[in-house]
Amino acid sequence: MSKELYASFYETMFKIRTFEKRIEEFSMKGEIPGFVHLYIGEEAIAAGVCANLTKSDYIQSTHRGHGHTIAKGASVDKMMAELFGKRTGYCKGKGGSMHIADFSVGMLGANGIVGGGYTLATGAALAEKIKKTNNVSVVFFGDGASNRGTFHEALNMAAVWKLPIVFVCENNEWASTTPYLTTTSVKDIADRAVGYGIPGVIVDGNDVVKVYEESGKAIERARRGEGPSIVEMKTYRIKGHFVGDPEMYRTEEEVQKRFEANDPIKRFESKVISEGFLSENEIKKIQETVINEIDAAVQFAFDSPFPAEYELYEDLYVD
Amino acid sequence: MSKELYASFYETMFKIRTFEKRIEEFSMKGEIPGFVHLYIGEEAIAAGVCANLTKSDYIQSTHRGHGHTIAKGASVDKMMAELFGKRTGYCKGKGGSMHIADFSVGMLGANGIVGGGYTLATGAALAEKIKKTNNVSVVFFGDGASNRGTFHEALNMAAVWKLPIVFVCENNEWASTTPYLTTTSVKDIADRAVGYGIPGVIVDGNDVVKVYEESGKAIERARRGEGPSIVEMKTYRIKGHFVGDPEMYRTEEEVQKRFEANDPIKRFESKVISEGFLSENEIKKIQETVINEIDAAVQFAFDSPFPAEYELYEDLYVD
Amino acid sequence: MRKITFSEATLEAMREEMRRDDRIFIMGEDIVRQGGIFGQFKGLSEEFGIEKVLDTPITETAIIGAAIGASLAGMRPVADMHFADFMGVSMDEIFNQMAKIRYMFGGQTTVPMVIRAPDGLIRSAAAQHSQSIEAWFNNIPGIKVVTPSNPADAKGLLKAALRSDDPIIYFENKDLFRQIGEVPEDEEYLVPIGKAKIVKEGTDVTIVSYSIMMQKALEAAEILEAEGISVEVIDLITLSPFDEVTVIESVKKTNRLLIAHEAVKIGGLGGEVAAVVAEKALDYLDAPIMRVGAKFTPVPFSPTLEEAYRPKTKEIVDGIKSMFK
Amino acid sequence: MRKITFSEATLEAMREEMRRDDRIFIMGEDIVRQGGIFGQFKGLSEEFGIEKVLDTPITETAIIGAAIGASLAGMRPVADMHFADFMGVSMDEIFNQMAKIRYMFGGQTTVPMVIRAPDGLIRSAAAQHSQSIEAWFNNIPGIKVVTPSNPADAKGLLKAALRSDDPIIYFENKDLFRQIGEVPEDEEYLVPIGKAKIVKEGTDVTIVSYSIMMQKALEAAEILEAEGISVEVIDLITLSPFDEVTVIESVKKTNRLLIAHEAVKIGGLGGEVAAVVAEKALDYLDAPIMRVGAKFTPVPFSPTLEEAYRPKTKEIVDGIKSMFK
Ligand SMILES: Cc1ncc(C[n+]2csc(CCOP(=O)(O)OP(=O)(O)O)c2C)c(N)n1
Ligand SMILES: Cc1ncc(C[n+]2csc(CCOP(=O)(O)OP(=O)(O)O)c2C)c(N)n1
Ligand SMILES: [Mg+2]
Ligand SMILES: [Mg+2]
Repeated sequence: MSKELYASFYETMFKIRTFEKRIEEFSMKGEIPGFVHLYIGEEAIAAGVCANLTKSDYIQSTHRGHGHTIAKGASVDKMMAELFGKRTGYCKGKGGSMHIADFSVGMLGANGIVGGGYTLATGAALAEKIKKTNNVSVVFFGDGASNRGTFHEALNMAAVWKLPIVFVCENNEWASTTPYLTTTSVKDIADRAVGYGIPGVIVDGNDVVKVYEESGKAIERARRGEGPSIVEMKTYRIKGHFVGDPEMYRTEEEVQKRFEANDPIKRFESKVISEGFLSENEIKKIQETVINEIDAAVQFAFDSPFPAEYELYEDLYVD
Repeated sequence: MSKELYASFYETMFKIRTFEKRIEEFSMKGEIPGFVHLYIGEEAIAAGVCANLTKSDYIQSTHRGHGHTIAKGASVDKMMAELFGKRTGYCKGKGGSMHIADFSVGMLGANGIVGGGYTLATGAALAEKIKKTNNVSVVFFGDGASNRGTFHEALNMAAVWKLPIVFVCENNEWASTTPYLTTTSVKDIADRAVGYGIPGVIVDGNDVVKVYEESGKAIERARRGEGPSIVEMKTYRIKGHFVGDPEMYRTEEEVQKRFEANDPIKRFESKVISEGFLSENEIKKIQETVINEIDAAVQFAFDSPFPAEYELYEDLYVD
Repeated sequence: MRKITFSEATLEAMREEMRRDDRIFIMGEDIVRQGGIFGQFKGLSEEFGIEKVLDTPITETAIIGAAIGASLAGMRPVADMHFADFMGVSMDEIFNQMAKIRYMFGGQTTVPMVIRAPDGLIRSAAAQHSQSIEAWFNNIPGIKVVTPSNPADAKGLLKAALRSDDPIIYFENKDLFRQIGEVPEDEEYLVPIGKAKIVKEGTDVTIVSYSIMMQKALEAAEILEAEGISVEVIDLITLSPFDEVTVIESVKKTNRLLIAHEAVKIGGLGGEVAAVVAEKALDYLDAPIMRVGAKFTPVPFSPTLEEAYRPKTKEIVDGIKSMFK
Repeated sequence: MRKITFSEATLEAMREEMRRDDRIFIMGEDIVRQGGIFGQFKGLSEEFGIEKVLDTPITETAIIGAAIGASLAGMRPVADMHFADFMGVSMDEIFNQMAKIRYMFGGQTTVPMVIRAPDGLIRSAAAQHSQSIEAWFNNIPGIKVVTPSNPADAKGLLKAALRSDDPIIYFENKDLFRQIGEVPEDEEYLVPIGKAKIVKEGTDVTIVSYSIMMQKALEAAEILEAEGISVEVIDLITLSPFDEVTVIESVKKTNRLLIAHEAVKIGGLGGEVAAVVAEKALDYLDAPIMRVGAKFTPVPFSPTLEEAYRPKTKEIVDGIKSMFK
């Protein structure tokens, strides 16, 4: 692996973290409206997976979609503006956090419907197969989402038609207030691959290099026309389910213990430094650039106008 | 196994076969209205499975439900009347073939929605668990139905709550005009059990004794509170998908070959005779009794009146 | 009378009815540990145990399907939908099974269950978490649809639903959950299903409304009264099948009708109410029948757009004033 | 002009448009080997290959979801629902994704897809295979809903749908498939979406109808004309958003309105049409607005009950006659 790749992993993860921290702050203050779900602690997954993709590949995201959007290459300016509900945002203020999307980079949308993305991603993969390109489609989903019927329908369809798609599970052990094992009949969601005759692998989702490598194999397999895989990333949800969640179902202590031991960014930082890929100085520099970029995004969002009333009627029908 | 049990297997299978042949005849002539799906060739499954059940156990059936209904102990008079659309039928003529049901024997309904029964059966099992009875619930489903999202949702829920339910797949290799392997990502649907951490077994669905024994184990397991299983019955659809199906997708020859080699009734007949459980005379007698019963049912249906217009408004709301 | 929130009122209804009838149980997402997103299930799992208060997987299809199956097996389930927006996931179960089972099986069984469905706009929850979809169900025979507009009705109506033998959808507006009001302590306080309520009598115009929009209806009535227009306000309460008689009698008296709901105006329930009146009381009408509802777009996220989308008191007032020109 | 069946007309539309635009492909159950239950896809898999004509698993959710996804990736999918009754299975995809994607993503994309949904009563197919559910979609902004009433429109309207960049639901009545009629061979024969058609001019009363019910509307018109009542008959064609102007202009001329559809009357599309007229043309009305539709029950199986359920020509005739009393 190259130094550039490592630097880019770091940059992406740090950008997501920084973005999310600012979002948390503005959401807490009520300046960002609507429901906001943070990706803090899971950055390695989006960063690692998307590093295998080009702009002509697709991703389908979840309600927890900022990380995926950033990793796929979206502009943080337009993201930030969207989250503030401004007309300069990706969706002109019509979408917000749960409906962030950037079609220009193949990011087909966050989704407010848990499990809503599987079949859409499958359709995008089908389109590429019909068009005979070698683009792939990746769908992110949570442990909770793995129990939706759409999981089954999409996987069966993708497997039977050998579509170029990868199902990336972000198993963060929680579905809102519910520990996943109380509602999910298997410990490892990757086990479900057996039911579709496809590979299912388990990956340390807080190790960006492992994420990159293992999802990369599944993505390459899909590109070669060999069909779908499930790649299960083991991780942990550090923040409340949404900003403002009173988290009555677990202790702060428990969470902090998990985080300290396993913060994907800290882990990667020590690794790259100890292995000599990046110096502390280089890391600092990345950090500074990113912070400036996010600050500028915040400024852009602040400076942008809210949509006007007449805009309500735009973008409904084409014809 | 006792002689009585074997006699009852034979009687049930022969009753289903005889019933279905008469139905086919009347449906072809247009005297029975609506869509009719025949169970011919799959009799061993309903007969074998339901022999493990009492009237306080439940079954949920499919669009191909006559066999299940008979095996669960419904009256052929009321079934026949229902299929003819008469007011003396189980559903007062409101249901017909795809909505035949006999709640008095725990037969909770055929279902015109493929895969519509899984979650209902799961709910019935949940009710029994809450009530702390040891009743079980059995849901029949086809190979085609195994791809519906409801399969996944119900199995996950049943497994995680360890509900007293058995999922009986009738893999007859066809879903309407479509060979199941062209739309189903696994050869053995029982393999999908892995995804729910439950047992999945494969059974020769044309061998009524094997069906009885293997489904019996799963049913007893469920009764003991150990949770659900998938039991996959391998069989073959002998008749067209529905009465009147032009069957442009396969040859009559192919079908006849499969049937002759594997007619569950003929197979069982030779077995019981060669093993000395029943004499040819005893079999004849069973046949005569059944034929008389079905003839009487036809007469009952013929003699019964159609519902009157005012009955349209009955049975909608209770309050 | 003591005052409690709408959310507490529904909780009280659940608690009282679950104590009274041990066939009632409840299933939904995030109700055990969190007690529901709006606190509407708080403490139920402690009192009734997790056998009767079940946290389900994220599977709306199975939640509704299992509720139906359990009702066939003699229980009286309550299925929580989290957000009414998710009912599309279980639409097949709702309209092809729940609504039809009693009828298509010739009355062999009842399907006594309640679907609880929090609906409506709430703080920029956007396109998939803000909808009011009650109109669909008016075209589906076999279901009853009800919705309260205040804490007292929230309790009495939920209790009535829990005692009914028919399958019932109970829409509860998300923004109403925190509203406070007087609620009877009487355990036999029931709001009858199928009856509309004349909340305010008047002689010049009838406003038919329900759920949160009742507040704007009453607000508008007050403004209009100040200007000398006497307004009768009807809370529909049961949306399907709705109480035609009360509406028609009122219009025969006032000769004018406006229907207001938060749901999208076009294709909304207001159309059905208007059509019934235009068929059965046309001769009594002295002015066009008007409807106020949300604009014909998905629910937008941005606060400015959400506000533009939302139906307003002013539209009711202006609509009614135009009837007198 | 040569005569072909409604089913062949839709097949011709598919064939011509698939030849014209290679982004069009089709997915559904039992279309490859059987060519559709009503023969409406016969021969397409042979001509366009099974890459473009796909037999799906029994997964209506994935069929619609995949069609949406493919449309986002630049294709123009057609999703066949087998029976409109199964749309409940994919309702979430239809109303929370298909209808909203363009809007909630601020116009970043189009969702050019067509859902084909055979609906209506057919020979005792009973509760779950006979329904007409178009009314639901009128309350869902972001979808267009169309339905033809004859073979020529079946072709021209499907072609227009296939060329549209908006997501379209194309309801096609099951009993119409075998009907024969004149169909233009012109490949540019398109029936415009959004426009109603005055099929028969008249001066005394307007009947608004669509799909198979148009036949009864025209039958009723003939009977009434014989009795001296001049009837204008409008085929709505596009059900959502529907062509208000044509309807209102007609009512302003005839001063009377009856709406007829095979779907359940209560909560049906007729309510919306009636409400629009009662708001925008009340002063022109000389009689109550009447509606004819199916009875308020699930579809019963027995032929006698199905007949009782079905809306009839006589109801239209009697309804209109009562307007002149
Ligand atoms: C169909 C549907 N049901 C329920 C919800 C409410 N909901 C939003 S997020 C969530 C939990 C999702 O858990 P998981 O899939 O594990 O993702 P995570 O939040 O852990 O990233 C729930 C229940 C929803 N948005 N959509
Ligand atoms: C939800 C739904 N989709 C499609 C259909 C149409 N349909 C009826 S039976 C059938 C095939 C079922 O195949 P399978 O489950 O294998 O059962 P089998 O007919 O072989 O017994 C189909 C597609 C339906 N009734 N319901
Ligand atoms: Mg999770
Ligand atoms: Mg089959």
